[in-house]
Amino acid sequence: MNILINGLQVTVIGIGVVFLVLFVLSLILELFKVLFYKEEKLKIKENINVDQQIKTSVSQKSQVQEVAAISAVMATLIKDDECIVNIRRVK
Amino acid sequence: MNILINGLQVTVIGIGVVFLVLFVLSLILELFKVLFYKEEKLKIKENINVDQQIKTSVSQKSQVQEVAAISAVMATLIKDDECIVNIRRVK
Amino acid sequence: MNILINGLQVTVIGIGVVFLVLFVLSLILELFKVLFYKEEKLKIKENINVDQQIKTSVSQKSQVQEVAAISAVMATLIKDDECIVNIRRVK
Amino acid sequence: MLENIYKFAAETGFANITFKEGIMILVACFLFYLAIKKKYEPLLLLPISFGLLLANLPLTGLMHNELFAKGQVDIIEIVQKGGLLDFLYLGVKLGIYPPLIFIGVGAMTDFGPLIANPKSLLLGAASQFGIYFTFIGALFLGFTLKEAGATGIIGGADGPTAIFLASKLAPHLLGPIAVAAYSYMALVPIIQPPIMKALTTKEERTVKMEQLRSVSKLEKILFPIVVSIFVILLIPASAALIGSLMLGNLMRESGVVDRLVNTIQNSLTNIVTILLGLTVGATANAESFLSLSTIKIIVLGLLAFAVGTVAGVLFGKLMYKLSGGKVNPLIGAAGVSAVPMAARVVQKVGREENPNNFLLMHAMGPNVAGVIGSAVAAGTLLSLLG
Amino acid sequence: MLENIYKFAAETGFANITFKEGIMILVACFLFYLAIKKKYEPLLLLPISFGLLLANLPLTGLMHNELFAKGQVDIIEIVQKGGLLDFLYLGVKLGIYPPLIFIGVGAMTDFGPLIANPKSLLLGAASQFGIYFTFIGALFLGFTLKEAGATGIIGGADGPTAIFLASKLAPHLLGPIAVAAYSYMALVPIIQPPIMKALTTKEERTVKMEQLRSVSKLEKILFPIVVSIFVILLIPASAALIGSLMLGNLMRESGVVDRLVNTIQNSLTNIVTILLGLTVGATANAESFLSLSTIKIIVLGLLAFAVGTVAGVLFGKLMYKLSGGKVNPLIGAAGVSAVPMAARVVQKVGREENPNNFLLMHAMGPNVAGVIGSAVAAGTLLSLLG
Amino acid sequence: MLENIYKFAAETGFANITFKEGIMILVACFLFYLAIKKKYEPLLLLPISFGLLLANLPLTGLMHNELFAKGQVDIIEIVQKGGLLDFLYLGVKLGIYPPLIFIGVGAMTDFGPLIANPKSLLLGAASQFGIYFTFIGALFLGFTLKEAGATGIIGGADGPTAIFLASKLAPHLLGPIAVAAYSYMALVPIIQPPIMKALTTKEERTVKMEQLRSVSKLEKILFPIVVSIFVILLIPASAALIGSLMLGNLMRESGVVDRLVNTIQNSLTNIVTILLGLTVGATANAESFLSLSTIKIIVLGLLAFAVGTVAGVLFGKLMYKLSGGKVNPLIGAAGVSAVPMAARVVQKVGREENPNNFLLMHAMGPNVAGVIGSAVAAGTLLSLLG
Ligand code: NA
Ligand code: NA
Ligand code: NA
Repeated sequence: MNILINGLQVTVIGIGVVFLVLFVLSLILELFKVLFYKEEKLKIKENINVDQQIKTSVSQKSQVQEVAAISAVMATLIKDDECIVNIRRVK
Repeated sequence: MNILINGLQVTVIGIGVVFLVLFVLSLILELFKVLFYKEEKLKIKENINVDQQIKTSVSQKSQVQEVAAISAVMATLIKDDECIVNIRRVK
Repeated sequence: MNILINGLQVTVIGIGVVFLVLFVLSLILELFKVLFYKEEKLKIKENINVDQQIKTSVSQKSQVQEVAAISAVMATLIKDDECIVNIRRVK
Repeated sequence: MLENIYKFAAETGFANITFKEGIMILVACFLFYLAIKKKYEPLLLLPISFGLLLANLPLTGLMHNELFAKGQVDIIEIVQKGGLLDFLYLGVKLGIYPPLIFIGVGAMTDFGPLIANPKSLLLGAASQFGIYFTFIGALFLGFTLKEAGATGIIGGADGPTAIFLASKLAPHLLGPIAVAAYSYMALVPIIQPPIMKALTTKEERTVKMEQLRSVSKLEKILFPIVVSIFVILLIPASAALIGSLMLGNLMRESGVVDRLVNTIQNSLTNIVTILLGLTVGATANAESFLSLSTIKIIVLGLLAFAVGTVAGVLFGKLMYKLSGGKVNPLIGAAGVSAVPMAARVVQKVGREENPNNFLLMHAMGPNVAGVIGSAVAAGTLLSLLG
Repeated sequence: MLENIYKFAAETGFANITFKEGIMILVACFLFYLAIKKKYEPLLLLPISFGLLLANLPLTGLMHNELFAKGQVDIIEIVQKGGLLDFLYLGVKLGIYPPLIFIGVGAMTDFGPLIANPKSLLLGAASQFGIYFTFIGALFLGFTLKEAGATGIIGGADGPTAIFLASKLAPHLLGPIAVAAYSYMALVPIIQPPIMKALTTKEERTVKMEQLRSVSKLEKILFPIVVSIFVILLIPASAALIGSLMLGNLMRESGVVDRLVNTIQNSLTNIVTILLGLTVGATANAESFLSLSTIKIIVLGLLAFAVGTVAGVLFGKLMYKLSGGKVNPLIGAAGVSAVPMAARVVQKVGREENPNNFLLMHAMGPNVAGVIGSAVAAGTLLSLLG
Repeated sequence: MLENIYKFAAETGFANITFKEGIMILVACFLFYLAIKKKYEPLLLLPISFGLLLANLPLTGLMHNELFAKGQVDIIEIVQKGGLLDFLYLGVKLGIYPPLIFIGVGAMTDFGPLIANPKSLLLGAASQFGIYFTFIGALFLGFTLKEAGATGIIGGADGPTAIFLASKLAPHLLGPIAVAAYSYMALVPIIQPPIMKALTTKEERTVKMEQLRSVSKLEKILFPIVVSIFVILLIPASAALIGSLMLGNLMRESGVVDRLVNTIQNSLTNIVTILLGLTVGATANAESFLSLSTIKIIVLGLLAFAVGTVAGVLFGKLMYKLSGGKVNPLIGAAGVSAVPMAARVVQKVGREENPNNFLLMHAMGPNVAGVIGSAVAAGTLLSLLG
C-alpha cells in the first residue's frame, strides 16, 4: 500500500511540474508575441511565411508527410485565389 | 611434433566446417529458388534485371569496375539486338 | 624571481626552436624548388594554375573569402587582357 | 581427433540453444517483419531486432547483460570480459546516445508552430497524463516504483526519452520498453483515430482554426535558450535531454553553423541511431524478455498511448469551450508527441470531416510541445525515483 | 641556460633514434610509394603507413605497444599512461573497428549473384584452403598455433577479417599481417592470372556461362537473416564478423532505412577506416617489424594467396567436369574474395580468350562467397585457438 | 505530501543557484550574441557557449570538473560518478579531439603557396613571438609557468592548438583560454589593420609581389611527409598536432583517398567540433571563470595577438629591406595564422592602398606557416613545461 501512496505522490508532483513548466513556457511565449511580433506585416507575406514554416517543419520526415503538407499549402493557396504555384521537391 | 598434429586437427576441422557451412547455405539457397523463384517472367524483364544487378553490384567500388560492368551490359544488350542505350554515370 | 629566469630560458629556447624548425623547413623547400621545379612552363599555364591554387586554398572557408579570391583572380585575368570569364560557384 | 570434433560440436550454438532462445529468434523474425514489411519505425526497430537476434544466439560472447547488472558500471570488468555489444552498450548505459540523438531531434524540429500558438503547450502537458496513469497501473500490476516509472514513460511517445529513462531506472526492462515504445509510435494511426472520434462531436471536429501568426528568427533563436535555462533550473535532472534538444535547435535556428547542423541531422544522428538500436535490442535476452513483465509492459504501453490521447483530446475540448469554439479539439491528440505521426493523424481525421480543413500546422504545436513535455516528465521521474 | 639547451637537444628524436627506427621510416616511405604512386589499396595502406611512421619516430608518446602486451586490457593504465594512438587503438584491441567496417561492407555488397547461383558458395569454400595451407606452413616455420592462425588468415584476402583475427590471436604480428594482406590484395591482378592460365585449358577458359536468374527482393532480405542465424548457431565465434556483415546487408536490402545505409557506406566506414589503418600501422614498431617473423609472413602471405587461387581454380575445374562444361573454371579464382578485384581479374582473363565473354557477374558469386568463407574460417580458428 | 513538494522545490536549480552562476548564465547569453549576431567563429563559439551555459545551471550532474582535478585521469571514478559532459570531455582531457580536428585542418589546407615561397616560413616563425611575449607577461602577472604557457599559446591564433596545450598544462583555465582564442581570432579584422598601418609606410604597403611559381603534385605530397619526419624528430612532443595535420594534408594531396578526405572535411571534423566546443565550454564553471585569472587572460590574449602581428610585420619590413623591396611587409601580419582571416585582412589592407594589388596568395604562405609555427611552439612548451 505504501508503494501506491508513494506512487500517487510522484504522480501529483509529476503532473504538477509538467503543467507548471509548460504553462510558464506558454506565458513566456505570450510575452514573446508582445515583445517581438508586429501585426502590420502584409497578408501575402504571411502566406509565404506559412508556406515556409510548413516546409521546414516537415523537413524532418519522409515523403508521406511532405505530400500532406504540400497539399495543405496548395489548398490554402487555391482558397486564397492565388494561382500559378510552381511545385518542386523540397530537397 | 605435437604442435603439428594439433595444427592438422585444426586444419581438418577448419576446412570441414567451412565446407559444411557453405554447402548447407548453398542448399538453403537452392530451397530459396524453389520457394521464391518463378520462371514465367519475360526475357526482357530479366535483362533489365541483370542490368540492375550489375549496377548495384558495382556501387561498391571505383570507376574502373564500373567501366567493366557497363561494357559487359552493353555487350549483352548489343548481342540481344536491342539498341539505343542511354548511358549515364551511375552516381 | 626564479620563475622569471626559468620563463626567460623557456622563451629563448622556444623562439630558438621555432626559428630553427621553420628555417630548416624553408631550406628544404628551397631544395624542393631545385629538385622538382622546371621554369619552362608557359605563362598562361601558370595563370591557370594560380587560379587553381586560389580555388583549392579557399575551399576551407565561407563565401566571404571566396568573393575575395574570385575578385582577385578576375582582376588578374582582366589585367592580363583575357576576357570572357565564366564564373560559377565553386561547389 | 574425433574427440576434438565432438568438442567443437558441443560448443556450437545448435548444441546449446535453449527453448526460450529459439522463441526469441522467432520474436526477432517477427520484429523484422514489422520493421521491413509493415515499416514500423524501421530506423530504430530494424537495428533493435537485429540486436535482439544476436543477443539470443548462444555462446557468441557479444553481450553480457550480467556485466551491467550491478549498481555501478564496472569499467574494468567490462573491458576485460566484454564483447562487441557490451562496449557499444556503454553509450546507452552511460546515457550518451539518447542525448546525442536529441541534439539531432532538436536540429530537425521547427518550434515555430508552438511559438505562434503558445497554448499548444498545455495540450502537450495534458497528454503526459498517459505517463502517470500507466505509472500507477504498473504499480498495481506489481512493478516497483522504478520499473513503473520506466514503463510509464512509454506514454511519452518519444523513443530516446523512453530509452534514456528506462536505462537509468530499470535497465532490465529496456528491451521490451523500447520495442513497445517504437511499435506503438508506429501504430499511432491505428490507435488514435477511434479515440479521437469517440470523444468529439462532428461539430468540434470541423472547427477551422485561425491561421498561425508568423514567427521571427529572433523568437526562434531565443526559444531554445529560454527553454533551456528555465526548464533546467526547475528540473535539473532533465538537463541531458532538454539541454541536448535545445542545443540542436539553437544551432538550427542560429543560421550560422549550417555545416554542423547538416552533419548532426545526418551522419551523427544516423550513426548513433544504429548503435543505440543494436545495443538496446541486445539487452533483450530470453530470460528477461520472455516473462510476465514483458506482457504487462505491452499492455501498459498501449494503455499509455490511449490515455495520453484521451487526455489530450479532453483538454482540447476544454480549450474548445473556453475559446468559444476556436480550437479544434482534435489537435489535442497530437500532444502525445510521436512526431510527426500524431500531427499527421490529426490532419487526416480533420480532413475526413471537412476536406478543406488543414490542421497539420496547428497540430505541430502540441506535437512538439509533447516532446518537451515528456522530457520534463522523464526528468521529474528521474529526480523523484532515480 | 646552456644546460637546458643541452637537455632539450638530448630529448629530441634526432638524439634518440635507433638504426632500426631509421629503417622503419624508410619502410613507411616505401609504403607511401605503394599506396600513392602504385595505388595499392590506398584507403587502408595510406593510414597504415602513416601510423607506422608515427610509431617509429622516437619519444613521441603516441603509442605504447607494451601497454597492450598483457593478456588482458588494463584500461586504468592505458588511460593514465597512454597517448593518442593508444586510445584510438582500443577500437582494434577490443574488436570494435573491424565489425563496424563489416557493417559497411555488408551495406555495400550485393549477394544477388550468389543467391542466383548457390554453387558459387562451394568455390568460396574451396579458396579458403589457402588459409589452412599457410597455417600448416607457418607451423613448419616455427610459429606458434596462434601466430600461425593469424598468418594463415591472410589467405582470406579480406582486410577487416585478417585484422580482427590477428588482433585476437597474435597482436604482436598485426602490423606485418595487415600490410601483407592489403598489399597482396592489391597485387591480385599480378598474382592470379599466371596461376589461372597454368591450371586451365583454353577450352575451359572460353566457356560461356548461362545468364543468372533474377533474384527477388524477398530472397535478398531473407538471405542475411538466414545466414546470420545458421552460421552463428554453428560457429558462435564468428558472430561479430558474420553478424555485422549481415546487419549491414539486411539494412541495405530492406529498403526501409536508406538514410542509415547511406551514412554507413560513407561517414561511418570512412571514419573507422582511418582510425583502423592508423592504429594498425602504429603497432608496427621497429623491434617487432624488423624481424624474421615479418619476412616469414610476407612469404607465407604470398603462398596463401597463390594456394587459395589454385584451390579455387581446381575446384572450378571439378565443377566444369561435373556440370558437363557449363561452369567456367576461371570463376573459382574469385573465391579468395579480395572483392571486387578478384572478380575483375576473372573478367579480364576470360575476355583475353574471348572478347565476348562476360564473366564478371558469374565471378561475383564466388567472390562474395569468399567473404563469408573467410569470416567462417576466422571464427573457426578463433574458436579452436583463441 | 507537502513535505515531498517542499523537498522537490528545494532540489530545483532556482533554490540552489548562486550569484556567480547567475552571472555565468549572462556570460553565456553574451557569448550567444557574439556567436550568432556578431558571427564570431560560431562553429566553435556557439557550442562553447552552450557548454558554458549547461555547466552553470546548478545540480544537473552533467559536468564534474573536480573529477578531472587530480593529476591523472581516474577512469573508474569518472565512469561511476560522471555525467554526460564528463564522458564527452574525456576526448579533450585525453588529447583526442584536437588532433582529430587537426586531421581535418590538414585535409582542408593547401600548403602550395608556402611551398612556392619558402621564406614565408620565417614570417610564420616571427609571429610566434606573441606567444612568448605573452608567456613572460603572464609570469609577471603571477601565473605559474604552466598557466603562463597555456595563456601564451592564445598568441598562436589557432584554436585546436590552444585547446590541446591548455588542456595539458592548465586545464582549469581551458574555458577562458578557448573563449579568448576564438574571440580574438574573430576580431583579427579589427585588431590587425591599425597595427599594420602604424608600422608600415605607404610605399611598403603598395609593393606588388612577384607571382608565385606553380607547385607540382609531387612537392605537395612530399611536403607533409618531410615536415612530419623532421619536425617530430626535433620536437617529439609536437607529434600529436604536427602528425595529425600532416596526415590530413597527405591524404588530401595524395589524391588516392578522396572518399576519406571528404568524410574528414565534413562529418568527422563537424562531429568533433561540436563535442570539443561543448565540453571545453563546460569546463568554465563559475568559480574558476569569474576570477581575476580570466581578466588577465583576456588582456594577455589581446596582447598576444597584437604582439604577434607587430613581430610579423616588423619581420616583413626586414625582408622588405633585404629583398630590395620585393616583399610587401603587410604579409607578415598573416603569420599569426588565424587561417584564413589574417590573410584576408592583408589582402584588404593592401587593396586600400592600391586596388590592383592582390596579396591574398602571398599572405596564405605566412598564414599556413603560422599554423605549423604555433604547433611547433606548443610542442616545445609542452616538452619544457609539461
Ligand atoms: Na511526449
Ligand atoms: Na575470403
Ligand atoms: Na599560429
